[in-house]
Amino acid sequence: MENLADVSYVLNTFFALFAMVLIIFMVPGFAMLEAGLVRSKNVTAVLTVNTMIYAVASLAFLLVGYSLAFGSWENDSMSKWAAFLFQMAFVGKVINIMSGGVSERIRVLPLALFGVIMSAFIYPVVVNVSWGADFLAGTFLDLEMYDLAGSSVIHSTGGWALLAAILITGARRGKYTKEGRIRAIPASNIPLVTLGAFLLWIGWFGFNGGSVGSIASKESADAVALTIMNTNTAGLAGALSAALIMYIQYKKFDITMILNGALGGLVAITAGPNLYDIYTPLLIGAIGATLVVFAVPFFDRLRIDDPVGALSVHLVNGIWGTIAVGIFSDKSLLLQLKGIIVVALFAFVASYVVLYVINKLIPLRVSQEDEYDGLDLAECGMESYPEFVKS
Amino acid sequence: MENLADVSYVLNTFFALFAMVLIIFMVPGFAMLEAGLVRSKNVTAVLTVNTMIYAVASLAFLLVGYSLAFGSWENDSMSKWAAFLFQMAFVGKVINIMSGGVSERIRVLPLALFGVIMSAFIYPVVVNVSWGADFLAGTFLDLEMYDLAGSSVIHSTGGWALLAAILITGARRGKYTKEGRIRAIPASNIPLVTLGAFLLWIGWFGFNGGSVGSIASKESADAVALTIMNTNTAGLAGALSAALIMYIQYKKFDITMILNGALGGLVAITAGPNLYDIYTPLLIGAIGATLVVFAVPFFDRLRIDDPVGALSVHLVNGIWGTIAVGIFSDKSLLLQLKGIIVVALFAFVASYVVLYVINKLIPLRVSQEDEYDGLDLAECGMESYPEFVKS
Amino acid sequence: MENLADVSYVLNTFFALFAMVLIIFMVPGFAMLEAGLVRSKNVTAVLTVNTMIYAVASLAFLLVGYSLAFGSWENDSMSKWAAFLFQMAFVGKVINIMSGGVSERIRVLPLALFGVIMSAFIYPVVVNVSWGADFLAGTFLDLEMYDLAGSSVIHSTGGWALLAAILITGARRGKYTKEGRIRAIPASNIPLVTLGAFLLWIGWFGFNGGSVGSIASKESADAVALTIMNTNTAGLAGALSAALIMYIQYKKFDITMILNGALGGLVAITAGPNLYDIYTPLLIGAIGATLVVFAVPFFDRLRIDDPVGALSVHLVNGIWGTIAVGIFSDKSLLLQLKGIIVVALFAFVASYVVLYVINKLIPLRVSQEDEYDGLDLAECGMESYPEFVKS
Amino acid sequence: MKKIEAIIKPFKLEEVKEALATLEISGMTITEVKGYGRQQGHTELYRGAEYVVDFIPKLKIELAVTEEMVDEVVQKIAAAAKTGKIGDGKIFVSSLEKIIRIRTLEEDREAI
Amino acid sequence: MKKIEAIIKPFKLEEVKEALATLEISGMTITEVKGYGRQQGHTELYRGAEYVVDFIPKLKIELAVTEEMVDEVVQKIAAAAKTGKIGDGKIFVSSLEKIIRIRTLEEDREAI
Amino acid sequence: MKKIEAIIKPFKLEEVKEALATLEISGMTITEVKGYGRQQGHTELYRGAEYVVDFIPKLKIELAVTEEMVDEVVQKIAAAAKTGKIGDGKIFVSSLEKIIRIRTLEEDREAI
Ligand SMILES: Nc1ncnc2c1ncn2[C@@H]1O[C@H](COP(=O)(O)OP(=O)(O)O)[C@@H](O)[C@H]1O
Ligand SMILES: Nc1ncnc2c1ncn2[C@@H]1O[C@H](COP(=O)(O)OP(=O)(O)O)[C@@H](O)[C@H]1O
Ligand SMILES: Nc1ncnc2c1ncn2[C@@H]1O[C@H](COP(=O)(O)OP(=O)(O)O)[C@@H](O)[C@H]1O
Repeated sequence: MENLADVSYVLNTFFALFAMVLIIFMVPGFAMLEAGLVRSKNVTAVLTVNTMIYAVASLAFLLVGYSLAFGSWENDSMSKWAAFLFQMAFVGKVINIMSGGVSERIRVLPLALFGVIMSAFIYPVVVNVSWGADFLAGTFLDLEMYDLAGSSVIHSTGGWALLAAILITGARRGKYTKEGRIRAIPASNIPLVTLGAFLLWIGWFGFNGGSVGSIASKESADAVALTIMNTNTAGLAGALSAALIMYIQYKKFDITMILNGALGGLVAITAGPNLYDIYTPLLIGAIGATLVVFAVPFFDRLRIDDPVGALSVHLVNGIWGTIAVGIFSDKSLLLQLKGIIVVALFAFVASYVVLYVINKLIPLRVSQEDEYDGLDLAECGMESYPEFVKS
Repeated sequence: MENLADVSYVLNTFFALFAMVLIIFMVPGFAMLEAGLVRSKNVTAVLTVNTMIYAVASLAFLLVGYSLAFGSWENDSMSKWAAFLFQMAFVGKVINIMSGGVSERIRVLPLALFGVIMSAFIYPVVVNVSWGADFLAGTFLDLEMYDLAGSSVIHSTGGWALLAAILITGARRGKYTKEGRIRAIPASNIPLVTLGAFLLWIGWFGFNGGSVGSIASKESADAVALTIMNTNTAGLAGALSAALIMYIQYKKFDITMILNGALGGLVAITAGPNLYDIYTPLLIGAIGATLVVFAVPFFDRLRIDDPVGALSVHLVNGIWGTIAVGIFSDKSLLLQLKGIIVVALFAFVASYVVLYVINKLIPLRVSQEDEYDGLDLAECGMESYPEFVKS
Repeated sequence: MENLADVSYVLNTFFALFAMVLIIFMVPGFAMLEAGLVRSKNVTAVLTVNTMIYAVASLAFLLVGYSLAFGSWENDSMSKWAAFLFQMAFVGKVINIMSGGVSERIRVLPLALFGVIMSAFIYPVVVNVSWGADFLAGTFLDLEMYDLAGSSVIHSTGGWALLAAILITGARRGKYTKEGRIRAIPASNIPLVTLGAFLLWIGWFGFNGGSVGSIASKESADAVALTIMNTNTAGLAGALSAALIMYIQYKKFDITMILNGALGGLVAITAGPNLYDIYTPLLIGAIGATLVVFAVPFFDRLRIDDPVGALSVHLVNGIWGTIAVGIFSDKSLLLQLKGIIVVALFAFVASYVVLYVINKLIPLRVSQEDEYDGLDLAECGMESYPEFVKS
Repeated sequence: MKKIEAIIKPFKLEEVKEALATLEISGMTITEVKGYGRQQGHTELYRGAEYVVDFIPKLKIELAVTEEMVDEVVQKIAAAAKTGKIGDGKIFVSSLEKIIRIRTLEEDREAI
Repeated sequence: MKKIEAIIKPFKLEEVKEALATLEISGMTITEVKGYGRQQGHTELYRGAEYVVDFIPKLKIELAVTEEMVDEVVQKIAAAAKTGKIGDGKIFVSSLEKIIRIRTLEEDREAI
Repeated sequence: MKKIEAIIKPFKLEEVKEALATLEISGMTITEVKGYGRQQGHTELYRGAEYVVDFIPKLKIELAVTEEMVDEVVQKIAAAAKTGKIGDGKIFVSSLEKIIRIRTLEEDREAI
């Protein structure tokens, strides 16, 4: 190496690769979380969807989306390939957020198609105006919100797409009875849920830590470390708060809610983990978990059927996290609110239109019989646990 | 970056974050290991305990324990947040060690309470006198043993707490029959056990490698690499030795024992992986595994019921590893023995007293009926695999 | 740190350790993949085999193989321990490739014995003439092919050993009926298959990225990042291509084939991920997946019974990846072909002879009754999921 | 006393249970079984090979009833379990010589 | 010959087995079943919603015995399986026309 | 009509099915059960302790047939399921009073 600038370049490249690898752990993370949360007859289909999303979303981003988002591949501070990989690792997550919430009824093919459009166009546009080339710079629609690692850009975008998808596909049959009762449809495999949640949690360190953009100075190193620390703290506070609320209500420790609380805290901190002191994340995470705990039954009352709680975790806390920056840092609350609204309008409308059109061409939803028998047979022809006798 | 000192700071911060991330993989690692080792009716409870421990222990350490252990947050050689995160990653492990061994009968709430006290006070005191601010420096009780990554500080401390917990809560019903027979209670999910053990193994690289404290010089880099190499070698030797002993005894390869042998070797090397040449760990690991293989039935004969073998792995090998430093390096064996005794006295007595008091306020143990039906229903209201027919 | 050379040394050491850790994730990766693909009565045995391989192969490489392969432990560009660890992480993979394909009928003990010989002698010789000390340098047999991370050295070597093993042990009973029908023997646990495949995928980043050998300059950092990017792209293209082919043929998304397609793409890119532009891997991966999709039924028609598809993934694509370097880069196709042939001859013949001799001493294959009851009972005395009722 | 055994399609359990509730029958025992019959099994796919799974999951409902209720119960079950498509299942009636309620040691009619 | 079917609480199996051993009965067949009856199912929790699982795991023991042993066997089972709490289960006795031991083709008494 | 219940070793299912196919019997119901009998359970190992699993997995085949077919069916099953080793299982024959095909409400002979 010839000089300190090279050292920075190398360190930033290495760190971006490290962060990217952590984020890729979110691929099995989402897959295991969702495979654990659905009924065993839909597990193979969920795993297939997760795998297909990683494939099509990343490829679409490579071929189209990345250029659209950032204008150019050039990069001075690190290898341009590392910079790409880091951003590529994000894109599948947006669609994972959405696919999880329409599990147990949506077909693989139209979902993959939506994944292509989402990662080639919709998400890149959101990135463009927030983190990227910013083609709207100077216009009224320009996003000036602060959103370090994507409470809005990633999580709300995915969440709005999910809301559109649920409105179009409808609830799982049997979830809401004619008499108006809400039926619980329990998770089939709690160890997988837990494994998935912790893989996501670990991925988040790369997601948020890497979003600082550089580690190659004392200040950057401090910012990265603080970001990871605050990220973790919000997750911890989320888990604990959800546990306490559930225990007070039911005298039971509902692990699926505890883990969703942790994820809610993680989403909420994501907009500004580098902006807070080390205690604020406790509050942000606790509020995030509280929102999850109350949003889950709220959406059920609206008959918006979300088997994995993705709306409560990602959409609600994406919004909350973006607001929190306006409250707990010196960023303008107004610009944060404007960002939330613009993302909401664009992501929801674009997703709705695209899904609506796809649905006309290739129905999103499986037939009633296939839904009863499970998507594993209908979509994949393969049972997830063929040898275990099921009840 | 402005000078080489900054490069060191950045490298050490990055390396500490890398090590910390590896250690966090031990959270799902312990969770999967224990979820696999218990009966399916207690799986959700075990997962909940593991999640709660990560939350409460880390938060208690953040708010109280870290300052108690180290006196100050300041740090010159790396970002203070990274230094904290690395240490925080340890604390939950101490309690995981303990919680695993009282699985299938202990309630979540009192265990979480104990977790708070352990990580806010008991463990920080042990750290204080060994790695930390050392408030006993110069006194008779000062710990001058060498314990790089915690054979005593982590593993024995957790092991003594576990012994206290088992003495207070007693064995699982049905484990020891009235006629004096020891009943085997087989693991419910061997793939999870294996996955968990390997996640722990990988976490150990961060645990021990990171404990070197710096990577930012040729010598440090060598020390880190040697540490990781020797750590791994001891694990390998442990696995192989356990396999051979079991095969000779039973003509069968008992995977749970092989994995426990590996973990025993890993615990044993932890006190001084940087002190040995590359062959000594073969011996240390092999002895570690042998101790595990004989300790498991030994504890059973004493009717000390430890469903996951944590006493044999962590306590026995924590002691053995600390002694090994006195035998295979130039450190004083006497000081090592003194360290073992002081940690034993303090950790066991403090844990016993705290657990005893908690037990009076909130019984540690579930009712007989709840134990029969499984802790999943009693404590979490949620089955781990509700759809699989169980026998 | 004293100068920039030290910084290089530290960075290369750190990066090698990072890469090595990723590769170690392939240990649970292979274990979960294979445990998911076999029937539940053989799951414990498969996990045991994977664990034993990691232990014996790594130890044999430490004690014998590494010196044989590289001649000397000395290293200037990074800590020699890190260099060793990185290479050690490879060796178990060669045997994992082989063991997976003879699952459900091969005994643990003779397989472990073969693992010792493979990693102490056969594989080190292949490494010696390709990446290592090169004792054949200048002779006709010298391997001058380009094989960055082992399409031939690792994957073909393992694949040829597997072919030898299958020829000697034969197919699983019941796989091919007397009337000539090929019976499908479905995977028992699809979530494990998916988890395992993604752990392998992540491990591949370390495998290929680390094989660049240095990260400590702008050019090296770029090469590492490009390598990881192209590796990932080939995996993505493999997954997508397999999905499309299966969908066109069966109107179903066969997740086991999609994942095998991804792995096939990853194997194929491994010989030269640093040599291509960012689009070529799309083609290499797509062809790799196509080869897998057609090789799987092809081997079945030859009654070569490979329960996990290892021949199709590793052998076929090991060859294809080595050829691809000759086609898509400026390396000589002829030398690539020569490399393929030399590896084939040496690896197949050596493995066949060793396995043949072992088979005479300790039969590789379990008895008919043990095969029917499952290897878990016969070899390990332990069921994988004892509580789940099986059909 | 009679024993009624009905093999039904699993997703009909809820409806059968409700139908029986109208007769104030509140006790029964359910077993997961696999059926083989005129109904063709479904095709599954495994690594590029299709194959037929010819045993189809069914539920067996076992029910002890008094003589006079048999016909009504059988009718109700048949009506509730019917889809009209192949594979709806069968109902078998046989005779029981004795019933004991373990908790109280009551016998026969009192034990149902 | 008679067939005895007993639906019991799963954790009583060991005791029932031991009780039968005193009668030198060493053969039986066990099935995992789900029971529905007076005993209320338990409440489970899922993501903030409580719900009732109304089928309760039970074991069914099937036992072929000679006529003269029926009463004794039924008594032993009932005694061993009894907790006195709701949900203890039922015992059904019916008649068997023939028993064959597959291994030897012995019939009836010899086949038990 | 008669009901034949056969407890067999699981791996004999395929052969029994084929044997019955020769009699053009195409309907049956299978249950996973556990058997306890003369056949000793196998020994398992768990963390250095051996123990005996004394319930052995078996399959129960249930089959409704007409009177005149009983003997032939029983013979075929016994022949196909026989290994000659302990644990081959039993066949029980009992009487059925009524059979209903749910799909068509056909009864008895027509319903088989
Ligand atoms: N002879 C039989 N004995 C016992 N069970 C039978 C018999 N025939 C059919 N069954 C059971 O009834 C189920 C449905 O039978 P099937 O022939 O598929 O359709 P259907 O009842 O509409 O005629 C089968 O899956 C099997 O469980
Ligand atoms: N009429 C019936 N036919 C068949 N099985 C029954 C019947 N009634 C009860 N059972 C079985 O007996 C079990 C216990 O019955 P339940 O009414 O809960 O309590 P108890 O036996 O104490 O009266 C049920 O779970 C069910 O399996
Ligand atoms: N008296 C019985 N009642 C019901 N089932 C029985 C009886 N005796 C044996 N069985 C069943 O038959 C199976 C085989 O019996 P076993 O005594 O092991 O061997 P065999 O049939 O060769 O005499 C047992 O596993 C059990 O399921």
